[in-house]
Amino acid sequence: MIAQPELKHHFDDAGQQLESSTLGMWIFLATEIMFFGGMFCSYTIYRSAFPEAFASTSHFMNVTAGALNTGVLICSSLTMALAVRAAQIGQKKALIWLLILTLTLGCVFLGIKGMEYHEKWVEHHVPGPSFHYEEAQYAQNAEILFFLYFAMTGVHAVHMIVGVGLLITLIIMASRNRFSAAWYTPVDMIGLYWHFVDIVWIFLFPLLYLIGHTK
Amino acid sequence: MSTTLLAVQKNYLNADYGWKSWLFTTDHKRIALLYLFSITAFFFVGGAFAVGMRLNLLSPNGLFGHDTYNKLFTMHGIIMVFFFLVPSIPATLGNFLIPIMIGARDLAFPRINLLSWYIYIGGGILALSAIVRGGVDTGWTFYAPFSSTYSNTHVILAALGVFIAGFSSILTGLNFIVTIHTMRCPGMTWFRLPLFVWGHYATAIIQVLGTPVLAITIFLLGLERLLRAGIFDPSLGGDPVLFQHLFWFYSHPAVYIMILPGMAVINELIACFSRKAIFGYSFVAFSSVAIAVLGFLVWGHHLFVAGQSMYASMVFSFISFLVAVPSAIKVFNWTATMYQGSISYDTPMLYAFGFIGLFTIGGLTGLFLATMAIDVHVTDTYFVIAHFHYVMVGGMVMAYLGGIHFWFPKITGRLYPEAWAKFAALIIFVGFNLTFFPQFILGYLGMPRRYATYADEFHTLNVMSTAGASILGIGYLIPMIYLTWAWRHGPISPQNPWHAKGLEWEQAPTPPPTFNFIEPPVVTEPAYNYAEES
Amino acid sequence: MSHPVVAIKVYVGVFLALITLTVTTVAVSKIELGEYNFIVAMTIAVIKGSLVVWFFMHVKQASSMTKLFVAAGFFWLGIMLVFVLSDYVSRGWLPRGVWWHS
Amino acid sequence: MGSFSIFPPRASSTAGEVDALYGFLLLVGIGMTLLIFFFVFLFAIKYRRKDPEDKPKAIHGSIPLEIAWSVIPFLIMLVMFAWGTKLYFQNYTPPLKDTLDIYVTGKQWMWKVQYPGGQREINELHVPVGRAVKLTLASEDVIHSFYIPAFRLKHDVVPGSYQTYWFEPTKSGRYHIFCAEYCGTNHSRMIGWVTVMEPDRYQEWLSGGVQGESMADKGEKVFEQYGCVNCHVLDQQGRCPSLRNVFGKPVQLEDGRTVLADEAYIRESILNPNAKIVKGYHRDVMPVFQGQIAEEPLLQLIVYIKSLSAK
Repeated sequence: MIAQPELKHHFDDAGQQLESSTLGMWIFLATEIMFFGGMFCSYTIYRSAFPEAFASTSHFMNVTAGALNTGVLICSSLTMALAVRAAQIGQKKALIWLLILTLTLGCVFLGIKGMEYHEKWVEHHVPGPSFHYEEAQYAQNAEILFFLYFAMTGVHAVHMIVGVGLLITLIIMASRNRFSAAWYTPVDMIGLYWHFVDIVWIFLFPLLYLIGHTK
Repeated sequence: MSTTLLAVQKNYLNADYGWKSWLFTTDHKRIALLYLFSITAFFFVGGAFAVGMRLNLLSPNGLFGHDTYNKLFTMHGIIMVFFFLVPSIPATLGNFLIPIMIGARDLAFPRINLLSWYIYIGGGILALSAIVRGGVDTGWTFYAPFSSTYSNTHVILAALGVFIAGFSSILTGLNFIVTIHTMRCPGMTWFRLPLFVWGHYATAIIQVLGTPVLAITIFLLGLERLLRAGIFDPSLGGDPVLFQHLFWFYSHPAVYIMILPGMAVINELIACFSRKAIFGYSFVAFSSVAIAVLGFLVWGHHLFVAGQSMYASMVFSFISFLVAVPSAIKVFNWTATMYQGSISYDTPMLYAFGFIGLFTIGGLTGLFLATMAIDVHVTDTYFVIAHFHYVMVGGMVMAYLGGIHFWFPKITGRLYPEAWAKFAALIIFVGFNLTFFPQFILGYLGMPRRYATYADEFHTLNVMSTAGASILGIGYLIPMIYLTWAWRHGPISPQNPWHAKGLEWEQAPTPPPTFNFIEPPVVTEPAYNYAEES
Repeated sequence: MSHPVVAIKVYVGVFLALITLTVTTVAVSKIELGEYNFIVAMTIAVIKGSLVVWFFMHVKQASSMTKLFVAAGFFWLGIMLVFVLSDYVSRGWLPRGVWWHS
Repeated sequence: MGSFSIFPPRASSTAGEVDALYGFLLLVGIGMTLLIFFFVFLFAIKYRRKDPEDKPKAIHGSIPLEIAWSVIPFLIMLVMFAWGTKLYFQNYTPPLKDTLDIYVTGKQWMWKVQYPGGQREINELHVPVGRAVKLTLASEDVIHSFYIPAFRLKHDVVPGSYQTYWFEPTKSGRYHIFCAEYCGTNHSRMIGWVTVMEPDRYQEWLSGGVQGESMADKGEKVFEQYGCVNCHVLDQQGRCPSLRNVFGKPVQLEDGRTVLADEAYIRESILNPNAKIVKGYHRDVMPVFQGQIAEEPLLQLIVYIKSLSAK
């Protein structure tokens, strides 16, 4: 067996180690699905209970920002996928640049998100005592949607922030030559995480921004 | 290998000394001990609250007043459920034994294993600080809108504690699943696994898929309380029944997180002390998985009187009966395992007998609660309390104590005093039944749960229950004392004091070295090969 | 041991598909289709999500055990949605026959 | 303390039925427990270890046995399921016959009871023997549960909605009312008494109190006070539907559905009028009354609307 500095003592070989990491990561993502699932479930219940109120809120959502953010995240998923590929074939320089690109796109997403939150704050669409809604007859039910909007996008944004932290770690590790074509598991795993966060947004975007937009 | 030789051998306990070697260890066995000590501490904290409750109920007018009592049962529930029952067997015995049983050197993610203990302690400290700062009075179920709007106790702090502890449970489950999938030693096929491992695998599935839903539910509840806006309080336009759906989506399967590891332990005890292979191995193995999966489809039986649609209730009731079948299969198979066995009455086996008896009663009374018309009458009464204490305390805690005694020599390298242990097992059994059996009657008579004061006609049965609780309390203290003593002063254990089968007894030294085995183990025979067939 | 290296053009192809679908979903949301707006939006989201899972997350090349856990995650989400909804959908039902009052 | 019993008093038509089902379950439960105990004891004694070197032969299992002890318990459980479900539906759906409707509002920590005749009580409920009584339960704050052990019935009282159940008292006497869902500090003091009386005594009791306005009369005042009367012109199709002969009948909705106009529907239509629009009418015409009207006047309003539908 070739000496493998990254093989932990309790594994027999690198294959077993990678298989464990991949399986572990996917189980973690299954956990994440259920974590977001509780909010998707609440969303489903209230949307079917108050379809008009929910439709009316979509007029106060910044669809341009949402769509732009969708595009940004899809781009970052591409760069992340390419980063994993670069790691796979041992292209250190490409790996670092693709990770930096992913990181930048992640920050752009958070910036746009922050701008949207600020908009909501100015418009008194943050649930709580100062909440105010233009269409009074929907005020109470619209507040529930905005509650879910902030809960869902907020938890998503926290995941993004964690992702940004992880990317920075990866960039540092990559620049210290920690990865090789033989061992790049962290890039692979954090890639999975990043794509997952992208998928959550792929569902949040139509649910929160587009539903009932024609009405 | 002779015992004298083993005594001087390096093992996981004497490999290293000093507090750092414990607090920064990644050895699953040391982490299991960290869990063992912290869980025992929480057990006695939760137990102290139970003592307070039973004292209060000595008089129909209550001794401590309403607010105090409400806090007592809430803290008892939160501590016992989230900080004792859920982690108990998996995090201690499971953590210690699963890698050894499958012939691995450690869990797949040792650092995550340590992290999960720190998370558990973090959650525990928050929950305890909620107690110190005055307590919580929502009941462990945190029902909205009471918890989100009306209670003015430290709900957020306690909820945050539970939220955080949940991640510890998720990480433990994740670690187990991966370990069991990828770390089995050569020859250890799925159907050669000890049933202990199967039980923990099923448990881990629930931990991984159920716990995040609890976390998000509590998160939404906390947000509603903080913002005074939200989704569960009807005065804010929300639906409180939705909270119950989301809460029980985790908390019913959580009941199986608590009992499946207990069942897992019982398999090992019955097989060893009957010297028989478990009757119907594959049925017992798959019944664990069946319980884990079906257990996710029955939560609505907590909502029969809560305003849930009658048709949904009907479906949930039906599946609740269905989930009783795999539990029944287990009990029947354990009984059949004893047939033509060679049965000894060592302490762990006494606990196994206790488990079968009490779990049978707990399980059968579960059928009463699945029957909708009966549930309407007895839900939220002492019938429910008695039922789940028969399962949780009569089942789970009996199995836990049985397991602790069985593997005590393995963990410590020493033997416990058998006579004291038998005596304690008897006291616990008697005390338990005296405490909880009267509560079935109280429940059918109509005494609601969470009552600080009660009608006079319930007095006699409550006094009986409190009397039983004092016996039970002493019963739990005795093992605490002699096991602590035996840890230092007990006679040195031989390699395999029970002549048990399994890698942990046959191939790993007692106590095991840091990497569990001296030679990498290879498995060539099925589990429980007591008859030594080839 | 590791998953095989995927050609860049596959990634770029998936990326273009994702962007096209995003544009489509925004465009469709401006057209009045009644209930179908929701169905179209969700179908597109599911397709997009599946593309990411299948290609970017390499489930295509993953072991069957990994596939099983991916499926389990979504399956359990389905359990939660279906059973919770079953309550809300059937709450307004009128008791049909009243045979139980005989 | 009196005689010791494991059954609470039986005072409703359903109590006997629930006890019968309970008896069946006890029988099965005790039977199964004894069966398992018998075999555990038998094996434990008969096959006790006689020689430390015992090495019994392995028995790996038996498919017929596994099938038997899966299928037989399951079949017994099917009986429990069917029986329990029938009784549950029976208790939670109001009977076809005419019911005496009583309205209960729970709040921390008391039960407020209103009778159609306008009588009101706190923590007391009076009902006649032999008459089907239907309770409509509302809560002003948190979740409570209205539990009458002697009737073997309870239902959670969920804020924001109405819950109902019905019973037919069979034996006069005084029985406990408990709150069975934890509701805060004085949860265990949120108790009361239900008094079951012979029908003639009941009439006496009803007329005995101070004779005030009936619930419907009070409801009519609420109807005027909130200005409902301006749009819901009786016997006339104005901007809003007429409310005469609406209650208890199916209503055609704008979106094609048909719903039954029961208490829950009327409640929703008052608090959140846009939820269900009657065919031929428009949304956003009626103001939202969510949070504007307390539970008790709301119940009176509903009783008034009920009274507009001739029996």
